Amino acid sequence: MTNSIGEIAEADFILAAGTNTFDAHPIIGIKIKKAVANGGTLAVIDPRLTDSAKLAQYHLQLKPGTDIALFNGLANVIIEEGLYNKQFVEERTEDFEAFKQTVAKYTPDYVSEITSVPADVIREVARGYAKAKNSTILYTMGITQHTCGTHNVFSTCNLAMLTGHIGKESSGVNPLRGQNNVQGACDMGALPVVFPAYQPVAVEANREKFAKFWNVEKMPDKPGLTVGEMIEAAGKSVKAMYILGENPVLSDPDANQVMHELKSLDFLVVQDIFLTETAQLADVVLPAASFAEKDGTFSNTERRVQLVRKAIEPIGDSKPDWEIICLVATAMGYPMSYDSPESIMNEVAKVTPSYGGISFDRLELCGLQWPCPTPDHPGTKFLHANKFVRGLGKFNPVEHIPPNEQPDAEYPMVLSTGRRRYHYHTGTMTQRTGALEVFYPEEYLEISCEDAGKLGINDGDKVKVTSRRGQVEVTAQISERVTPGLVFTSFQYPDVPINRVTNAARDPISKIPEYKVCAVKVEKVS
Amino acid sequence: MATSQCGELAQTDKDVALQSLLDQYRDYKGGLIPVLQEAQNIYGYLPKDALQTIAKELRIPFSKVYGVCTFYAQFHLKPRGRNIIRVCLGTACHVRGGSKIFEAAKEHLGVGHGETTEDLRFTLETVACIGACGLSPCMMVNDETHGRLVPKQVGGIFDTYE
Amino acid sequence: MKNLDQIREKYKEQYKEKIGKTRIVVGLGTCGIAAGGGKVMDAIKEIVAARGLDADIDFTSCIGMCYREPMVEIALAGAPSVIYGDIFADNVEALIESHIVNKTPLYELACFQIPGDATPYEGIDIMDKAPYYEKQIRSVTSRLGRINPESIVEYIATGGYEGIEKALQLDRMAVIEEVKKSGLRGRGGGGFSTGTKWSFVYGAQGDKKYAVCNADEGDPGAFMDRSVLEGDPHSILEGMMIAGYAIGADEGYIYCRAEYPIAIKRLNLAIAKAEEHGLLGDNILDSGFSFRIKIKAGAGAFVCGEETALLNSIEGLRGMPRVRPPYPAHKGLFGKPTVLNNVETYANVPFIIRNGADWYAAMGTEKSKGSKVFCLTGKVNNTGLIEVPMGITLRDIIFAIGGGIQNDRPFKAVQSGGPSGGCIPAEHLDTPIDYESLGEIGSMMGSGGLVCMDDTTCMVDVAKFFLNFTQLESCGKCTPCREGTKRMLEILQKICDGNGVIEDIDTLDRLCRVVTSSAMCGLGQTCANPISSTLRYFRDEYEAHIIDKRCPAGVCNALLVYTVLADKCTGCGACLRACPAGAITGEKKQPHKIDPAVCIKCGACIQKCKFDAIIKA
Amino acid sequence: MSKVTLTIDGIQITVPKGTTVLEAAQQAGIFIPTFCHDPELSRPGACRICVVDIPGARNMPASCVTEAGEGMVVYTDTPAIIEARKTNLELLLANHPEDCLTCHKNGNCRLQDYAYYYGVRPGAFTGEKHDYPIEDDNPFIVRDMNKCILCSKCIRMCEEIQGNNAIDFSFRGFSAKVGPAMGTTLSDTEISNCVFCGNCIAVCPVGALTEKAMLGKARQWEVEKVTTTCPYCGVGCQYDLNVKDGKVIGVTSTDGDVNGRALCVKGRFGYGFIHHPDRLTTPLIKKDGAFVEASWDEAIGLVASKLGAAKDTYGPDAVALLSSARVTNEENYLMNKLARAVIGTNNIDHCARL
Repeated sequence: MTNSIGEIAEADFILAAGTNTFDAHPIIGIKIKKAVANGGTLAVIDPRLTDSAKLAQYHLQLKPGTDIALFNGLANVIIEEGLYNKQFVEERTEDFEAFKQTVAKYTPDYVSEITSVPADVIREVARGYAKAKNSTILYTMGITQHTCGTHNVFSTCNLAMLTGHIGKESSGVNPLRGQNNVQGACDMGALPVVFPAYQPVAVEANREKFAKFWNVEKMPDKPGLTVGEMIEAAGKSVKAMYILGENPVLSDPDANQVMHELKSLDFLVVQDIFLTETAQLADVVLPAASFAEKDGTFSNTERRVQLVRKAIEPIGDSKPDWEIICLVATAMGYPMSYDSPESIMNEVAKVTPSYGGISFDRLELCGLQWPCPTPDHPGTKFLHANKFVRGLGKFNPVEHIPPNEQPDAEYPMVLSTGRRRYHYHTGTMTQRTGALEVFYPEEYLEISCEDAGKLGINDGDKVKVTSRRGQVEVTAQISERVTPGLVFTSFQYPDVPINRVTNAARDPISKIPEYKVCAVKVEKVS
Repeated sequence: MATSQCGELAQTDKDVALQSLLDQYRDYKGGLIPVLQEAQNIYGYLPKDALQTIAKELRIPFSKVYGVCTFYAQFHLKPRGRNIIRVCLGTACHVRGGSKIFEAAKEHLGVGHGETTEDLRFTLETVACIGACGLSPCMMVNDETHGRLVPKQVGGIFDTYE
Repeated sequence: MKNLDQIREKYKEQYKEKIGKTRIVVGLGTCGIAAGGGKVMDAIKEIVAARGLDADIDFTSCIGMCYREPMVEIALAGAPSVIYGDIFADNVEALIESHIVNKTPLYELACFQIPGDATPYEGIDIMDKAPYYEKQIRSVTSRLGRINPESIVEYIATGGYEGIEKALQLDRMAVIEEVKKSGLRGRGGGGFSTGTKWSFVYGAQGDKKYAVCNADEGDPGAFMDRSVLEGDPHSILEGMMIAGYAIGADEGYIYCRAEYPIAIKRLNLAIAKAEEHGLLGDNILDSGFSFRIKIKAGAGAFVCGEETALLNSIEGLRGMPRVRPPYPAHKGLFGKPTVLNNVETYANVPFIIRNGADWYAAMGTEKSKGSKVFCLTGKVNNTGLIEVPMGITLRDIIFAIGGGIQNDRPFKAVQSGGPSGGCIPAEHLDTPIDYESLGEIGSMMGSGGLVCMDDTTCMVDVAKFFLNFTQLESCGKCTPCREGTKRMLEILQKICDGNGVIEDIDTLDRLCRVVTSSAMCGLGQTCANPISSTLRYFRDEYEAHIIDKRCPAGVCNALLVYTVLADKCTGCGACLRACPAGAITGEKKQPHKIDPAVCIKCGACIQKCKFDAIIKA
Repeated sequence: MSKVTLTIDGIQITVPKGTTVLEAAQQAGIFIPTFCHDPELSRPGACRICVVDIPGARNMPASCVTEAGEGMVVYTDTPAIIEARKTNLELLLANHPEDCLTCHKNGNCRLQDYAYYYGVRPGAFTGEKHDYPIEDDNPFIVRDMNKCILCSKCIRMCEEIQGNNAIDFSFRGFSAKVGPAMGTTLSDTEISNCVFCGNCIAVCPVGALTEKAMLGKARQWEVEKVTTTCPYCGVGCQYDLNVKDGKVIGVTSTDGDVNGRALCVKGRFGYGFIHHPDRLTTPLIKKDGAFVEASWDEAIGLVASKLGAAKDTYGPDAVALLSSARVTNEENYLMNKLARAVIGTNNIDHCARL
């Protein structure tokens, strides 16, 4: 996030795109509600009538996968009506003219045809967003989980730069992270092309620095594989995998294929707190301690590093992950030992400029938002204050690209997937709480009344969802949340492994799969 | 309000009336109480579904709508009689035997305070004062006030209301 | 600025012409209707039509003599108006026969006359000199029972809207100064200086301001506001307009009890008429001042008489009081500066502006100026609506105006101020009525209900009655009121049931003290007054209930013992046959006996006994 | 900012203008009891337990809503004030169950604390008590409205912080009750709009609202509270793990940087997996298609040799590491180090894309 969570409550205009915030980020949902209660305007871009869409003054219920057109349309109105921030565009950005030319054809009427959002609504939202004192964009997977995900993100940034709604309090572009430490995993270099703090492996100086620091001869310079690529390469170029606390068998698209590929590895080690669907395929399973049994830090979506504190001893013979990793490294001939996570963080601070000032001692008092380069730095509430990290903000003109897989005669409906309020990720934890799964025991497929009528489906019927890749049975729930032609469910129930159906087509830049759109057919199970 | 499978409202005349009432009050500041008053005129009481519609359309939390309904004596969540009898038990009526009038009314109708006769003809209530103290003891039937009552008159008065 | 002169002259002519004809006017205020005025009206129409009489038929509101309702006024062309009382469907024909056909007033039913320019009839009191009106003054109530309240013509013809016309020519602050100088204090009970209140709102910052009229008259025993609303609705509108102009408001709300349907109907009519005449709406009389008034019907909660609860109710919320400060003058309706006055206060304003502050300040006492409207009810002979100068004594009100206690029973107490007020005993009958003196004797002005009580009224029962009321009407927000009223009521019930112990008096005393001092709003802070005032003046009655297990007034059923007086009983057996419980025994022609263990205290025996031989005590 | 100086119980204190008498007293170290006051929520001034004596004021003002004024003199412990507080406590107790022995809040209950402090015993008033059924038809929250003192903190929390408006007052006076519309229960979510965040529990000063799973698990004083970061979504809420005898028995609110006291249903009620019997407690090695328990040495040895063999045979890029968005920064850092420094590959990723 460019900004802090607390700032959302103070925003005058919130443009929430592809985020089911009230279910997936309830505490951020609170801030949105607060902003609305304070008189702010909420516009929600979502094909579904989510709870936040219900609260919104504007619900832009677009056709799945038409976000770029919509954002370009908003930009079009803002430029046409002279509502853009000329000073900001002039002083802080580049490539405006190219952008202007690109969006010129995205008139509200044209965009309305693509998105099915009424042209007047596009105009009103564009004006509202541009004219408000503070406007903030929130987005999550509804924006990123498309084959054009990166371009979707560009289009949100273009809008923010156009209006100068970035680099100041309660204005900005704010992706909301779905998992507790996605931010931290990225920050810490658990990515194929960067060292900690996004220092590219392609840069020789970086490689030298780390080689020296870690006391090895040299660092690999070849870009690594992303998750999807690793799995595709499994059994081919990749022979052994070490999976830590992830469950791709349920969480990754085209799961049948994932399972097949993981099985073809020479060796798979999985380290987790439960014997997940993925762990069941492993050759070795290492029992990890849960968050309650170890010390450490998580970095949240607003870049805030906070302490995790050990409350109880590890269950059974399990060990904290950091201890296990040290054992593996040592056994592989690289002596690795730390007396505590605190000493690991001390090492992190030395090689990670944005974490340079972070220490457990400071975190005892309160969380710190990076960049926090020095021990006396207070942390950073919002980014890009006077200058973008890269210097001038660059407009990236992007064109509407339809989703990879379109409904057709055989697979006439669009399936979209996401999260539920009462569950988390693949349900590994939340299906075992004694409370959450009791209250919300079964997953449903949301289907519009019109489609259900056509297909002879009643509320509560078992249905079969089939795509070119696989099929899943699930209970139908007739719901006003989805429009005709769209069905929705979550990937959080092992009983409904919906990713057997989803499409593994990926965004060419970010490699994110297109979870939000795939073509399916839905039939009643007789 | 019954909803058919696809969410179109299977509307009764009353539901239509409620919708047009809500259209008038959608942007009206502080419109909840007048809406409830008029909705009660439409339905004779405040059915749950109507309250839920009102909450949704006026964008007022249902809990708050219910809180308002139960705060004010005027609102009723159960069906009521065609004729509402309010026996005054105000100070003046009290000292002049208002409770005897109330007893007589109860006996005549066979229902207690706040109750409705089976044929939905009468609902019997008490009221703290109807401001006709000079004529105490008194009561109101619908909007009509009857004063200087004696218990044996009560039945005869009720008989004039269908 | 435009003025109303032309319209006024025209309406005066119309009005003069109207009252110059033979006419019959029926009082159709709520009390008139309650007493059967509607049927009288129907009968009059029928008779006039059947006989082909040349008489206009009209209606008016309550003139205040509730004890003589239904009332009918008859005036022959060029002759005095005679106001008759106790006119029913069965004597109305005789009345018309006598007064209109035979041109002779029906003396035995005549209450008083208003001669105007005509020669008075002999043998009928002139209004000002009639015993009921002699000690009254008629200012706020001057149009009540005298004009058709649904006619703007008659309002304007009788000086209506002269106040706003005059105010609009003054500087806003000058209007406030005038109200301040008049000494007018809030008639809703609090007694705060109206002009000072307005000056706070005048000075408050706000892009919008409101003038709100509290017409949620909820005190049992009070109907002053209702009478004014029904009888002279335009005066409220005019008073609010003047307030709105003075403080800088362009919108007003009247919060009126839903139990007053006639008042609401007439107010709506008055608003429509005023708008038609350009007296409400944009740019009133070309002065640049715009003002609109909306009516909000209350929904049945006494606490909404409390000003902040009332504001919440207008906003569509539960009528729970708000914490003060901020006061409504700074943060009132919808968070905007708001002036809140009750009906009677607003009704006074046009008169003050029209006649000047000095005229007003000449009435009343040093600290309490002007007149006050009271509702005289309970066990007094002449019940009704009265307007008296501040400073008059209770004795004058109850005995001179009210004609004393019914059936010549002894006066015991008068309850003033409704559930917030207290019971005033005979020893204070000579107290001059004003805000301060009523407070000193443990009661309060309140809105102006005066409920008279005689020796058959049990003061513990009265306290219980009021606590039952406040307990049901407590909003429940603050602890002392919500829980305290409940426990006070339970203790009073216990005492009335004969289960009281002497410590209960101390407990009540303590609860009165704590609830009064620590409750949040006016309702809570005053709800103990009925107990504390009766404890102060009638402690012996409490003690009789607790120690002697006796209700001196013979009211508390559980404590009553029915006994047959042997010397009066003739042994007729009527009581024995009437007793549903079989508690009475006795041989024929021998004195009977009542078994107290069996007696259910229904009182049937007393009603049957022709010899006053059964007593309860 | 302008300042005002006032005297409370003879102690002079200077505070910024706008400070309430209650806040000023707290700053001066003077105790004033409160039920309905909460610094984060709006101020109804309703419970009246915090009343004080300010000579010249009408009645007894509630200190939580009375602004400190220049030269103001305040007394917090006059006999009249003590009498008012005691009586109001007696009134509350008169309509409160006397089951402190088995109440979950015992030891952390304001009503109990103040009754103790002022020496108030139940029984001063007899009479009607509420007899509402206890609401426990959901797996998260138990509502016992007989214990409710109507301070309305839960209502305000739900409205002002959580924004769900699941509950409000209904009825009035002695019959006033806190609950969802139509008198239904929270689990009727179509009506209640409740999302079971349990934030109402966090502000309840008495035992009216409790975490269902914590009932009967520990007395208040037996619990050790460990502040930590929630392991679910990316917001990073802070909360307290409640630990007794080495077991996590519940989650309660603390004051987090991001979330304050607010949590969501997963954070507050989703901790049960920690002690779930399915937890892996020992390393497993698959032999002939079935897992068998193994020692750490055995398992680590096997992992190291297999990863080493793949690296040696096919080169470092034949090994791929999938790190985790669920584990700590330190652990991700070590995975990154393991991949790059130990194995020598950039094949490291995690599922940031989900």
